[in-house]
Amino acid sequence: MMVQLEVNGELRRVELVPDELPGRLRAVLDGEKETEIQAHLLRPGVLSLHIAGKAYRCVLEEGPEGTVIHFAGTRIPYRIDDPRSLKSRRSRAGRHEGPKAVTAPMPGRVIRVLVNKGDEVQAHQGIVVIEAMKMQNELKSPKAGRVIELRVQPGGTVAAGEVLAVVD
Amino acid sequence: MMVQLEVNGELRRVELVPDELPGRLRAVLDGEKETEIQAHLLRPGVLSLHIAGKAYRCVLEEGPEGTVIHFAGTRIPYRIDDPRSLKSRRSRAGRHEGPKAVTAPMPGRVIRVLVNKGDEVQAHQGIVVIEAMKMQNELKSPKAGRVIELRVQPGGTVAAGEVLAVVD
Amino acid sequence: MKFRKVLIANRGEIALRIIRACRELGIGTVAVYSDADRAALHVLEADEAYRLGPAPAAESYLRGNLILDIAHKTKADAIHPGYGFLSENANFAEACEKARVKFIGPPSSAMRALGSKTSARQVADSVKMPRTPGSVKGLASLEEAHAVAAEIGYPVMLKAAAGGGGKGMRAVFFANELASAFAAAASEAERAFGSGEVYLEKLVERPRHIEIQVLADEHGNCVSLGERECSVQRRHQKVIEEAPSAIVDEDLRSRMGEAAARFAKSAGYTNAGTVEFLVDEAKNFYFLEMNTRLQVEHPVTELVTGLDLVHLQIHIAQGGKLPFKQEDIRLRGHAIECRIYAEDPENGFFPSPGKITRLLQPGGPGIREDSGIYEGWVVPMEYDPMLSKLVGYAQNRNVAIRRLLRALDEYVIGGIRSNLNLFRTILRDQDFQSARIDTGYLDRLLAAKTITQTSAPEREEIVAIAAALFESMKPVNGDPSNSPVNGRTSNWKQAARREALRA
Amino acid sequence: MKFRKVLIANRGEIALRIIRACRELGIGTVAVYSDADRAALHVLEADEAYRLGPAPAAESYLRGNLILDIAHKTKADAIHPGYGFLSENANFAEACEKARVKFIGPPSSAMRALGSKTSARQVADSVKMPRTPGSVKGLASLEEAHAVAAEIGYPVMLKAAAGGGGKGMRAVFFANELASAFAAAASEAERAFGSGEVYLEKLVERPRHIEIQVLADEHGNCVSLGERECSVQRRHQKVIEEAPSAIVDEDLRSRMGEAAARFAKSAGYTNAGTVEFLVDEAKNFYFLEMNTRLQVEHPVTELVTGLDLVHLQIHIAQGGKLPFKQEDIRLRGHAIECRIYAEDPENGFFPSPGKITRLLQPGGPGIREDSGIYEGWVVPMEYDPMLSKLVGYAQNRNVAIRRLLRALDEYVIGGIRSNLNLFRTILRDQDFQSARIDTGYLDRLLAAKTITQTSAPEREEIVAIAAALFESMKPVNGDPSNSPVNGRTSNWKQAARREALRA
Repeated sequence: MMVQLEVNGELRRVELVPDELPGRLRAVLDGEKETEIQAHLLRPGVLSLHIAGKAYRCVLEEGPEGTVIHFAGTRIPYRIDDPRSLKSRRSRAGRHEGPKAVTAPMPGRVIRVLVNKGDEVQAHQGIVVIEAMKMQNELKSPKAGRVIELRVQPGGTVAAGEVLAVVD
Repeated sequence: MMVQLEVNGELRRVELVPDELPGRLRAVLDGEKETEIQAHLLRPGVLSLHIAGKAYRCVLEEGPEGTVIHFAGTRIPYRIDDPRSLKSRRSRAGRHEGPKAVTAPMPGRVIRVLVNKGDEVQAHQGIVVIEAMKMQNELKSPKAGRVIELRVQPGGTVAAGEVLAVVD
Repeated sequence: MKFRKVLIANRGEIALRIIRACRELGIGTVAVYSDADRAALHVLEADEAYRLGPAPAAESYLRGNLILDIAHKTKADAIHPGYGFLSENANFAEACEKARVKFIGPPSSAMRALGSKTSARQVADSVKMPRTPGSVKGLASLEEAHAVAAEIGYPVMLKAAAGGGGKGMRAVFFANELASAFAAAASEAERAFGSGEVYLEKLVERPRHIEIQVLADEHGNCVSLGERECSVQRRHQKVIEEAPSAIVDEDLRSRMGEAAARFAKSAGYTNAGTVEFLVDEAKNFYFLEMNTRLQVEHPVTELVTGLDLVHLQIHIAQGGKLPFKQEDIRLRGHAIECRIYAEDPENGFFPSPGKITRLLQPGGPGIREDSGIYEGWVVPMEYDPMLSKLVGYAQNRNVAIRRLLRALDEYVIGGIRSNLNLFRTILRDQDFQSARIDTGYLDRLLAAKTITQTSAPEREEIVAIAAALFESMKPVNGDPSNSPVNGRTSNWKQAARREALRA
Repeated sequence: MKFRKVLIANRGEIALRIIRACRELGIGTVAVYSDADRAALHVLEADEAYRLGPAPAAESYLRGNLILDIAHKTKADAIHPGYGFLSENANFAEACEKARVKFIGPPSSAMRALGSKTSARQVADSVKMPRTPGSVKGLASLEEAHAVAAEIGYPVMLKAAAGGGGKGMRAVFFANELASAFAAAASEAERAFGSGEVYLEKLVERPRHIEIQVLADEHGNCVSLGERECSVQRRHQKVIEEAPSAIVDEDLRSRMGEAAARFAKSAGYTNAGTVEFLVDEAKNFYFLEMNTRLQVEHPVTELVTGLDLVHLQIHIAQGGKLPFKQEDIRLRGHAIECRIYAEDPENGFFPSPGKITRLLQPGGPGIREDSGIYEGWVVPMEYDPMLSKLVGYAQNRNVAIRRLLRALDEYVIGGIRSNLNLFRTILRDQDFQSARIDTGYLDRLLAAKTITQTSAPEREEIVAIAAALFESMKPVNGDPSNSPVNGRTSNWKQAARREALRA
């Protein structure tokens, strides 16, 4: 089977060619690099890969911000590159133009809203202050522009990954 | 909802009456005894019950021999009393007459078969010897009678719970 | 008097740790919990559990009267406050005394005498314990502040008398900064602790934070259990603690221990407590404050002394005598504790509450983990972000560091962010490895290097393949049974079905 | 010479434990595995992993030549054999020596001298180490057996020279039983070990099994690390081990330790080893045999000495000198190990391999668990039934016992049977608690009481309710969303979906 994904922002094409032996396969990366692989799922989310004698532990994390693989002490996010998904199209379109969202990195309570809809803001200007775990955190604008959307008011609670405002 | 079960061989009728608050309910046991309960599932198979201030941890085990609940250091087997299931009918019919199976308590290899089909055997007479984990274990007849079925031969492997012979 | 039942007025890892100790001593346990903690392990493992109220601490874990009511209702003989919440609340301790429920900690009188930093400094003087030069009561006015500062000389430190955690604290290097700093510190203290009282002391440059664990019974015996070094701090918050300290020798240890024990006894202190000191580059030590409770970092002392501090707290609270003398205390090996937090060091240390969707915890020889988390647990947004205390013990400091690095590689926390990589960075840092640390060490390190993970192209290739394999197992991407990954089917289920048909 | 890479020629908890030690020392690891172990943790955690063959040990973990080939292919400097499998195979050790791959253990010559019980008894005589009266070589004939037995007096014990685990062993109380016992022991030994050589020794009544851990470097230094008592045995198999022994005082400890070290040195022994003794009621000790490898029960020695034996094994194999002297060894506290097996004590101790469908492992202060299991792991039927070593450490024996009982209550193993209840029974037994134990203790206890779990009506009522609630969550029994159980929904998924729609 062929899987298209975005790993750490990079587009990747992985072709998986099963072998007759269970757990053995060939993987073709980006249409060129071919490797012999042994794959075994120990328990949901915990995958043991053997490639040329080397053993690797790959752990899948599914969370509000999407899918991440924990590998050798690093978290590497990936997303299946699904043409139906707006995200993918946008990511292919390039991340650097168009409106950008101010999203909550964690759940919490809105303490203060520092701007009004329609305001002109600078990049890194504070937009909203959220409190979680006894700490107040100022969320900043990802870019210079105008606040075209403002979805929260003081006292409200927000979920991780929730869009609080949009700047264009 | 009403649930009929067999707990440790005893028939039980449990009626669950949800409360408007999540996790709170009343349980009516065998149509008489009523208790206020707070139930919370921490993760699959791990249930926290609060009854009259007391806290209980109930852990569900699903295995080849059926369902078991681990509670305060004891394993208590239960089976949902499903009229469609032959087991249930038979258990209601009473466990003590009729043909009885010699089943493998664990997976292993058949080392020796000590009887032939048609043999008369005594209760607790050895029927099959199975090796697992470097130990040989003699499986004995559950009752006196005749071997009416013999499903294994030396060298074969058996799964846990598998029927090896039937004595009538 | 032996306790039959103890109520644990706390949550998280410390509540679970106290429940375990009680069980080992044959004592029944009563847990209390807020709505955010119904699924917490301390609620699961206790013999009894009672709801306090909604998630915010003020409506749950800080409700002393309700907690006392529950203690009465459940016939609990004693209350263990853990750390934080009500643990240093003298009024609550007094209420317990009046209600004849044993508060497992010092008497409220000792708590009051040592609770305020200014009055504690007066006690220090009374027993000739070295402290930083400066005032021993609140500053009445800016003029007084100027006078004291001039007398002891700049740089100076403004501190809140009721303070803690760096709030209401200001370093002042020149006289012309004093006025604004004084106003700022006072108002910050007012907001944080409801008391604007601030005092002034000489600023110790590049100090180490070294504290002494003391244990006092109710028969006048008091011993010290060696020191803990807690110099690795971020914004005045401890991040790593260890025992022993690399710079404390037998002589300094006994002098600090003796001073700490004398100090505690003079205030009629009982049970477990910690006397905190600053130590300067010349190894002079200055009294900082006393924590009148069990510390978060007590495990490192347990590992090097071989003692169980919670067992001993209960023994003392039951009226028992200390089962050993000062000379019986022997330190062996080295222990280091990492405070694993739900925060994102790669992104401004943003807190990261939420559901733990994946959890692989480390193990093996010399690794102790005190935690109250599990896969599926939702870390509440209302409390501090501590997930776990990962402690490494070994025959020496160097091996303890490598053991912790090994454990960190086994550790996976998914669904929320954690500061695991912060500890990888610190434990690999040359200065930390050679114990060149002071309370400014970590802030300097973080200013110099940001906590980023090392990425490499071949890693991303392996991850791309792993990602593709995970996707191949999802029904939405086709038939999982066509996935080349092995090990997805459980082999007993078929057997069970086979058997069911036959039976 | 520092190792860059070590091949671990073993499986299960000990392979994982050795991998962890190597990682802590900065040494690369190569795991080997059979088809039954592809999903084992030692295969997951190693840096490299190579298949040996099908599940049976003869086709995998016992294939010394293949393992040496892999060591060459991977450029491993050394092989750690763990325990069991090839660990006491002198031919394999010699093959490693010839192949210039360091065998982490004694030289093959020492292994040979001490491997056979009869030759080991000769070595014991050469260093004047007390041993049980009897023959020091195989019995040539029944006549010789009669002569020896008559000389030392009945009761006597027939033992296989190559023996172990109680095979080829017979107790003989009267002369007229000797003939049949001799024949039976010899043929059993022949079958089990391929050698029918048996010898005869005086039977010690109600002996305690007490062993001494020794460490010898390759520079002629040898120290003893105190004793372990392993008297709690079932059919000559150790079930519980502890350190120190309740009956060994400083004087006995030093005499036994000194004898053990002298014995090991005399045979040119190096690395870690264990000298086993029987101790009679008068506290006389008699040499039993030497185990020329790391023992299953080594953790209890690590906990009371504060040392890491695997680190030290590697240090010694690298040519390092022992980093301490005999007088530096100090024992502190008490440690007890329970061997958690996949067997059913309520049903004739039937082995119980299969899939672990549910696993809750204990934790907390003073609990160390060495295991290689996880929820979902399928325990193979081809190897010994050990699942885990649960070790409790505390300031004294009494607290260690209560700590283990607490941990056993936290422990749940589902899907297969385990002997957790066996340990509840032993640890609660009066005789065990007062250390009135000998090698016959457990068999007597099991004859007296069967391991059954206490059941009570109210328990069954709670379980009935719990069962109904579990069933209410199963789709087959209706809509799970109608289940009154709380906590089933994960709250981030909706948020994620919400977000996805918006993005």
